[in-house]
Amino acid sequence: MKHFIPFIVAGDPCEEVTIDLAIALEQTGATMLELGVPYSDPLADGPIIQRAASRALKNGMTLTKALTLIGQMRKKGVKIPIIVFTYYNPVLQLGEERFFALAQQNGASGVLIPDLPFEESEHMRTLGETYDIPYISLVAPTSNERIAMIASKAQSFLYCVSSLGVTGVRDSLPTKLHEFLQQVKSYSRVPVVVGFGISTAEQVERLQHVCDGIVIGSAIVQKIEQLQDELNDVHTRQEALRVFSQYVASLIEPLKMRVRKNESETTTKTTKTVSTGQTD
Amino acid sequence: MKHFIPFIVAGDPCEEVTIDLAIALEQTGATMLELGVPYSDPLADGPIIQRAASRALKNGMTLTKALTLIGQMRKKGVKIPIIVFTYYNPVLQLGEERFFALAQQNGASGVLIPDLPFEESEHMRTLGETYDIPYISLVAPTSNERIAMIASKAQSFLYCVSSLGVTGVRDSLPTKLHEFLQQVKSYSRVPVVVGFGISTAEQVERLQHVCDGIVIGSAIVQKIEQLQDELNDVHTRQEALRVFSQYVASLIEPLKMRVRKNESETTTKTTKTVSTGQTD
Amino acid sequence: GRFGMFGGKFVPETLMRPLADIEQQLYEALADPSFHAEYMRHLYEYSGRPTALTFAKNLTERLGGAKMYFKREDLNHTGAHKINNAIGQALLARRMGKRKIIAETGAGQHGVAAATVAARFGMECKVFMGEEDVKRQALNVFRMKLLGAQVIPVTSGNRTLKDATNEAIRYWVEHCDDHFYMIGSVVGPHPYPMMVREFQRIIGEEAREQMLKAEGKLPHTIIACVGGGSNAIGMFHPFLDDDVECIGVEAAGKGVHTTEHAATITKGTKGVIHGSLTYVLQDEHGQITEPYSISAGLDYPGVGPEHAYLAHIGRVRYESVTDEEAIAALQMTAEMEGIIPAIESAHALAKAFQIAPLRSREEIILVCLSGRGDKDVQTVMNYLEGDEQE
Amino acid sequence: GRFGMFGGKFVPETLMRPLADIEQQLYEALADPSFHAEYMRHLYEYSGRPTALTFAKNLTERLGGAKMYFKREDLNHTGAHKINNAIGQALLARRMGKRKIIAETGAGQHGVAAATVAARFGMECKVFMGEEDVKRQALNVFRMKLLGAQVIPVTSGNRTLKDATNEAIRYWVEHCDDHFYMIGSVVGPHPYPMMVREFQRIIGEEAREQMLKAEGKLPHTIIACVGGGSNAIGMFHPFLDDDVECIGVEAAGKGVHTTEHAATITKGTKGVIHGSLTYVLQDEHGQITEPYSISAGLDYPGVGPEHAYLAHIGRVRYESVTDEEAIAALQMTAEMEGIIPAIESAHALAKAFQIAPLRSREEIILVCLSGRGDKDVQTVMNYLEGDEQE
Repeated sequence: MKHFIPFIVAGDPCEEVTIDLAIALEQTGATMLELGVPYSDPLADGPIIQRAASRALKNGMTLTKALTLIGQMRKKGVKIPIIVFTYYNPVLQLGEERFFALAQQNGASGVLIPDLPFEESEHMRTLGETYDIPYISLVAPTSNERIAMIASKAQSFLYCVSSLGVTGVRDSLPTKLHEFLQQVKSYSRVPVVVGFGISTAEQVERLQHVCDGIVIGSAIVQKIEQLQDELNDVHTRQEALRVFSQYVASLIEPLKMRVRKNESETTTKTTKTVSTGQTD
Repeated sequence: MKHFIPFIVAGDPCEEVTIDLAIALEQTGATMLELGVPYSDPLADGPIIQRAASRALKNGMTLTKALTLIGQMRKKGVKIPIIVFTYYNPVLQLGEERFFALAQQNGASGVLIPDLPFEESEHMRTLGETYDIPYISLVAPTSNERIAMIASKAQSFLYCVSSLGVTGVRDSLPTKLHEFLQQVKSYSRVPVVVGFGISTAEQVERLQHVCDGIVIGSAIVQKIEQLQDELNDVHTRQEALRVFSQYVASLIEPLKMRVRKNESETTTKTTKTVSTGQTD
Repeated sequence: GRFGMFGGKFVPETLMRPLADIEQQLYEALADPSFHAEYMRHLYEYSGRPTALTFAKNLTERLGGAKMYFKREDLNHTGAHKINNAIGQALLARRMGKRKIIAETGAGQHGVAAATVAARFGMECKVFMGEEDVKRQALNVFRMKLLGAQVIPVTSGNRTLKDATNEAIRYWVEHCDDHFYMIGSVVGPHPYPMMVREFQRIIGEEAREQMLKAEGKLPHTIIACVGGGSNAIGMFHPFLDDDVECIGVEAAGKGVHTTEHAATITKGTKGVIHGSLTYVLQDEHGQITEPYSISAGLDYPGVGPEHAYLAHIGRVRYESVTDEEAIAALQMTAEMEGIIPAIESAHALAKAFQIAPLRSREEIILVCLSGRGDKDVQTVMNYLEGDEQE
Repeated sequence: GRFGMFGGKFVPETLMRPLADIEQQLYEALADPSFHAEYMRHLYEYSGRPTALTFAKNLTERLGGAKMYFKREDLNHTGAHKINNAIGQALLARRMGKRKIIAETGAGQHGVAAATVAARFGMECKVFMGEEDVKRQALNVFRMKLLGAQVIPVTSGNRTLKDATNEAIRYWVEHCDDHFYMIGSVVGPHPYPMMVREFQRIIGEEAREQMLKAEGKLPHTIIACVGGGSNAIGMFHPFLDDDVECIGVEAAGKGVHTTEHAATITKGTKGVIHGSLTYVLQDEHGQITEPYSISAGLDYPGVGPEHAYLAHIGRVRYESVTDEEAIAALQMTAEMEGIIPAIESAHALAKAFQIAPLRSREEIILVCLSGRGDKDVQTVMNYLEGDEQE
């Protein structure tokens, strides 16, 4: 450890660039990738990711296309596990089995559905096992006595929501976060990662000691938004990707120091807990 | 007989012209004059007289001034009886006694209050007798069994309202009007005049056989309205008064023929029934 | 047809007989239990009576004095007490065989009530409305048209309520054989002030019963706004023989010391308006002056003759409340009790809020919340945003 | 938390515990006679219940078939059935010690109801409203502000109701420790659909009793409009075990064969919206589509999961009515009965007018007149004058 799990939205700013961003993130030190499927009603997301989803939807992104995009990433050599982050409704329309089949076929490594809590996800979890595509559960600061229940069925890793609220950059994280993470770790048989609101190297530094990985979404998506024109233009894309990687590297500087220290350990743990799901 | 009783509004289009109009009307054959006092809320009047009242009010006309105007008419030689037509509220504010005193002092010959029906007018009728300024009562097509009661207390003459409605020019008069006038005459000890809506020589011709006099208001006031600019301008006033007189003469042509026939009789009856009230 | 020296029938002779007919039929109707039963049935099954009596808990606690109760006439169909009277008069018109209704309206409240009952009772309805008001109240005009009424813009005078009333009377004079004139307040010639009172008494009768049920005693003070004064008379009348203080609240507009107010009893003098002898706002020559209030329903230069009488004999006290005080009371009622009152009713509320803190916690103040404020939201918004109302 | 396969709690994990808390406290409250007594007291003394049952005599005679009765939810305080639920949820929030209310609103009706009860119960209130709706409904926004609520314009998505609801949920996720989310219809995650139904059952319970009193028998057919469907569930539920035909009427907008409608059950497919599995208007990729109806209250791409269930098992029939038919029914009801219904309710009326002539004179159709049309007069005016609504 520790995991660095960046989040980007499929199709933002366009399909081709999403692949380039995945490659850049892997090169910069991502140990896993969360690929968001854009949705019309993303009620767990803050404004930054909402805007990214809007851009992607305008580009015609769909759940099927997003899964295909994973296949393309694999073809382009992306090796790190890729977690599909999608709302439930597109999965329901595609069909749950068909979703897993497509995910498997395209080399997805896990699925995370923010609006499908434990009680509603039994069928998905079963299918996840069947297709060997772990269904990632979330725990939140309000989960309390639910933590044990959720942890007992956790597949691959547990995703801790750092604070009440939706995704987004936050100036500060809750004071009780460490306590919460300790509590989750005490129940969990799988690694515990934390996300929602983590957007600075300082926060990364503080959190790395109490979890097994860190998800960074809005901060990265915001940087993509800032660079979108340059990323879309083939003439400026490489430079923009360099700027992007530099920014990401700066965010995870505290982790990298550890990563270098614990490189072998981390690699081993990752492959153990999350199938890369590559089928090709 | 028959009486021709024109109606004009005090102060329309201005005080000076009102006097000139009175003189012109007397010369044209009026046997009495109804002088309207302008009022803010003339609910017995149609739009033509409402507009005349508005013009007069803008010129600062009041009940007191209107009474003074009668005095001025007398000074200028107007001899025919002048009936003050006023709504009740200005009288109430001036004071009923003071009103009669001023009316007497200025040579008014009678008073007619369209919104003070028989039941509300006892005090005014008594004062009318005291000051020898008859209080003129109205009867309407709806009066029915009230006619006998009103007629029994009538002073000077009875004013028959020709039809349901307010003052104004009407294309036709009710078919039952003759019947109604006959009924009133059967109860009345005093002459019966008819007004409201009479505006053409044809109507005058038809009515003269069934009443003792005819009031013409809106048609005359409308002519004044048409001529107001010329009447207000001293250079064109005389010509405008000539046009006015010509119009009035044409209206009462049918009456004049009778007037010429019965001249002596009419004069006698008028002085008997309506005091000219001249005090100077 | 008199309340002491006030009231009467100051109308053209043409209307004396129609008024006598109405009077006679009204007395017969009021003495006829089946008429009363039908009136009550329509109030209950159509207009939603009885209206609630609401304890204003938050305001009572905030003001720290007397307990305040609101009689919720705002919960009536069409949003105010006006419908009580409109139903009564429509039933009387039907009894008299008249199927054509004439009504006057200022802001449109009585016009809507008249149009409503005309629709419900299958009658024709003509509503006279000043041209200025037609422009300002386009939505209410459309509402009346939806209800099937004909709205007739009045272009005489200042083109507002007073002129609309004059014009309605003029039209009635001409069409009294088959039209029934439905007056919206306790004004006009006898028997209207008495008739409208009888059709609004239900407010006070219900409130009395509800008050006794809720508190086991009568209120110490009853407060209602007074324009023409129909909600106030309806509320006060059933309590006049009791030891209950009654306060009528007139619109002081921009202040009774300015010329822009509608405080007829406070500042007016005896005069005749719309067929009735009462207090009137007028100049020294007896010309009726244009009143002013932010509340269209109180913006009337006369007042019901029975109020003039009750003021004269001292049975009811009449006070006044400015635009500013009324708007503040409206805001306070909205914020503290979740009720947006009509600006008219807010005048009564403002007075209640002034008085409540001076009274003991054992006392009860009953306020007639005569109508809802939905119709006034635009006016309040303009006022608070500093736009001048015309 | 399910109605057959429909319903559930499709929400972020963060909300699972707050939902469980609400569920537990709701069950306790519903089992507590003092809670019910207080709920009823506020309905009666504040909102003016029971609402009337009005026999639509003129329309019945005109259509020549079944007798039509209207349950008059328009007579409630704030003008619609929404207040029943808002009072219930406010009492529950207070019981849970929460003094901050979140609500979403489209045209503003539920927002006004929420702001109203927040004022009455001394609570803070934040109302989320799409920025487009904020512009279109400036008066309702001001009304909410008068009631002391904070209106938060939502700039995400299409800036209308769906997005306002998303944003309200997002805010709730962040503030669930001290805020109570007051949902306005029988939608959202369990226990909301069940809770709102329980707080709207009063409609059907009262109507049932009134119907038996008026006619000595139950109606043969009950008709109510369905957007989220709270008035319909409230009306239907107490009759579901009886041999009574129930018809829910969705908004067909410009026609169910066009893309501009809000006929969720008629044309939608199973999906998840705002935490609940139900019928949803969506594209083949599971993206929720923007619905359309002239009626803001029916302009919702989902429907209460219990309706989805009742449709699925065939207990309730769901049909649809176009803008044009609804407006015609609104006009007819105004002109014939003196009642201007909300455009929402006019959808139910339109269906009733289609059915009544086909039924015998012995049959009874009961229509839920869910709200008054005052709020819609501008829309109807624009529609009839040919101006396109946005």
